[in-house]
Amino acid sequence: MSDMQQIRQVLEGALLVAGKPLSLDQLLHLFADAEQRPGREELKAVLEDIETDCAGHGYELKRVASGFRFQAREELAPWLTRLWEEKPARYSRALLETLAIIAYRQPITRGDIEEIRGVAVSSNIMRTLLEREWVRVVGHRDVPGKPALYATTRLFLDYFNLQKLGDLPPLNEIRDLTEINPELEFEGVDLPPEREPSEDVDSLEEVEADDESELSTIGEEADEALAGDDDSALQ
Amino acid sequence: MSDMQQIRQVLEGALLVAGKPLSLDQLLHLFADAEQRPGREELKAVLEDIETDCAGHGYELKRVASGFRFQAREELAPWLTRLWEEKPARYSRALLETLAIIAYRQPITRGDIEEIRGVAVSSNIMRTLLEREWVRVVGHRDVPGKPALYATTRLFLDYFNLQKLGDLPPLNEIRDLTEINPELEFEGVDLPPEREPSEDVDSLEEVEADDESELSTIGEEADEALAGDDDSALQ
Amino acid sequence: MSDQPGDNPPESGKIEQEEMPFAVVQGRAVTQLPKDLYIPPDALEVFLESFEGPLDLLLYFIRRQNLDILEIDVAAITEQYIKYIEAMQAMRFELAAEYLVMAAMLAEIKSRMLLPRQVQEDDEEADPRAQLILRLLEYERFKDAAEDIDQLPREGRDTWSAEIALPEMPKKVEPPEVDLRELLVAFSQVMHRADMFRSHQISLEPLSTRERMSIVLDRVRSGEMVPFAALFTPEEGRMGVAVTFLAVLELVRESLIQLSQTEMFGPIHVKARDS
Repeated sequence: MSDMQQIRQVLEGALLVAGKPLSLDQLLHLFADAEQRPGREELKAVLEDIETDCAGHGYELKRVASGFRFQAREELAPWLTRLWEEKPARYSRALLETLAIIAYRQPITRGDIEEIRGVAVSSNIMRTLLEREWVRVVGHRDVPGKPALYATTRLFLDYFNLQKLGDLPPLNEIRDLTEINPELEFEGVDLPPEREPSEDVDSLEEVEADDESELSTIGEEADEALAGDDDSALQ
Repeated sequence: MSDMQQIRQVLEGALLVAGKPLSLDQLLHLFADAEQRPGREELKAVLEDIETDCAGHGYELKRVASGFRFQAREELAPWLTRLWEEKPARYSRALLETLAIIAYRQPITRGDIEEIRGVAVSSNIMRTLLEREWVRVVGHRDVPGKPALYATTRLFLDYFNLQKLGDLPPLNEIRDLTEINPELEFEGVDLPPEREPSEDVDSLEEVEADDESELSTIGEEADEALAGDDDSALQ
Repeated sequence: MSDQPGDNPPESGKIEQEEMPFAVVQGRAVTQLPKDLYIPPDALEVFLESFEGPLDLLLYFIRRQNLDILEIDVAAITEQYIKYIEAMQAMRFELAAEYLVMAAMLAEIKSRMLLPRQVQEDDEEADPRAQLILRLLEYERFKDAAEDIDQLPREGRDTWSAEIALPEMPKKVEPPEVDLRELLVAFSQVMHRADMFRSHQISLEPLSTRERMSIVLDRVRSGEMVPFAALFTPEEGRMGVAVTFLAVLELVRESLIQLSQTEMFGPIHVKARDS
């Protein structure tokens, strides 16, 4: 390996893993050995070489205020953004209850909702519902503090495939839901209590045999953890 | 830009910015558009291309348990290590021995580990291994006290640049004792629960990453890892 | 390998010859810790801490004699081990229990060796030496494996993952999906809960009225006066008109809107209340 090639490899490696821009001085500092250390001009030439070679690749060498760094190409943003795409989280029970109360009791103030739920309604929940445009403020009640009156929107009806609010099941039917709830078991309604992985595994053999389901359990837990995080963020 | 070239750029960009291994599924997921999405085989071919092109550069495309990642070449470590003020963590012999026993004998209880090492395993060591997510509890043995059974994780394999447990250096063979030292009465001696090392590792491969369906399995598992953002602890 | 280890007293020349010297002083090999030499307790502690337990210490003794584990003279090793333990105790050094257990076990092995050999009546009773050797062998495998693992290229020591900068990217968050049934269950549960905490039932107006209330409120939201008649849609028919009327009455009752009429039989106007 020629000296030049080695210098080039060191620079490439360093710029890829540093996680921050590296200045010329920092790059020179990589070569502790005085003999091996390239001159500034030599270093710049190698960097130019590296830059040229980026053509046609998914990354480029950028010069920023504090030095040089590799950066993924701007044009790739639409794809790369998917790496961090969060799985749609779940709404909290509190949010769903709030939404349901608004749907059935609109127009309604936050105080009214709190009275029915028996607990405070967080501002985050209201903000989430307003941002999602499922709920809007339709007026203010003429009492001290002029509390906002909330109602559901057209988008709310559209999202739930309803023509009008009257298509929502009447209250007496809803009340029955409480009794039949255990049978419904739809996803996302009642999170199962978190299960310790394979707590029921007793012997070695079973552990190995069970490991497939083990992995999926772990996965689910991770999902739940994620969902939980987002939930709290939403609240 | 041809389709192939675009796919290649997207993969390069994604693998470089992710900061952790990406599974095939995660890479496929970058292409939302069904039309644009490459097939698995196509994807693998592009990855191979990328790998080939790393020759002579300061980085390589490495396949580890949770997927693919770009990493700086190992030979560059003497230079790159200067990027960080802190020396890389050194692990005590006690920790490494415990880790080795778990890796080769999993799933295993703390009592079993102590039996082999002849000395108590400190809680600190187990905590460190669990916190680093190199080891996890996969079950409990059905004996009084229900001791936890420990096994290694994919993160452990990733950390040590391994794809599967089978890539671990083989355990030294235990020699045929009776032949070498017939004088000693080995008969009736309680042999340690000896499973053939190779057999051991085989079954464990299945546990960690079934290599038959390797790519897909690894992909799914890595997705879970992504969801849980397991890597964050290591960074 | 001697089968009669008891013949060799601890200080016998045989053992000394086999031992590797601790040090060479003025050309003479020193094989025993000089009794009059003061060893700082710290140094001993460091020495002990460099062993990962009694098995590790035994392996050290075996290695020091360049012996294969299978060739060891258990009795000789026992002597060394017990001498070591005694030295430690003489230094009033606190020994981990495992070291003492091992000492006891070794002592037991040695005493058994001293007894005349008997035909083994009980087949299940194992040769304790064999047991020990097996444990040593097993431990040594993992001791080696630990060293092997330590040699593996390690993330953050030998290799580093690439992590380059991102271009400007818009952050997009997918909102959660909700199933209507989830909403209904949530409502049923909250109503159920409300029932339990209340003596009176929450009476619900027919939904159509509540919905119409929202619509009317929305119409008058801008604060301007809306003609009363404009709130009605004759095409809806009698029912629709009745619902709107009920909604207006309810809104008035709840002080949400104001009705005003400037003159007798003049047009009625609706206005949001003070907002």
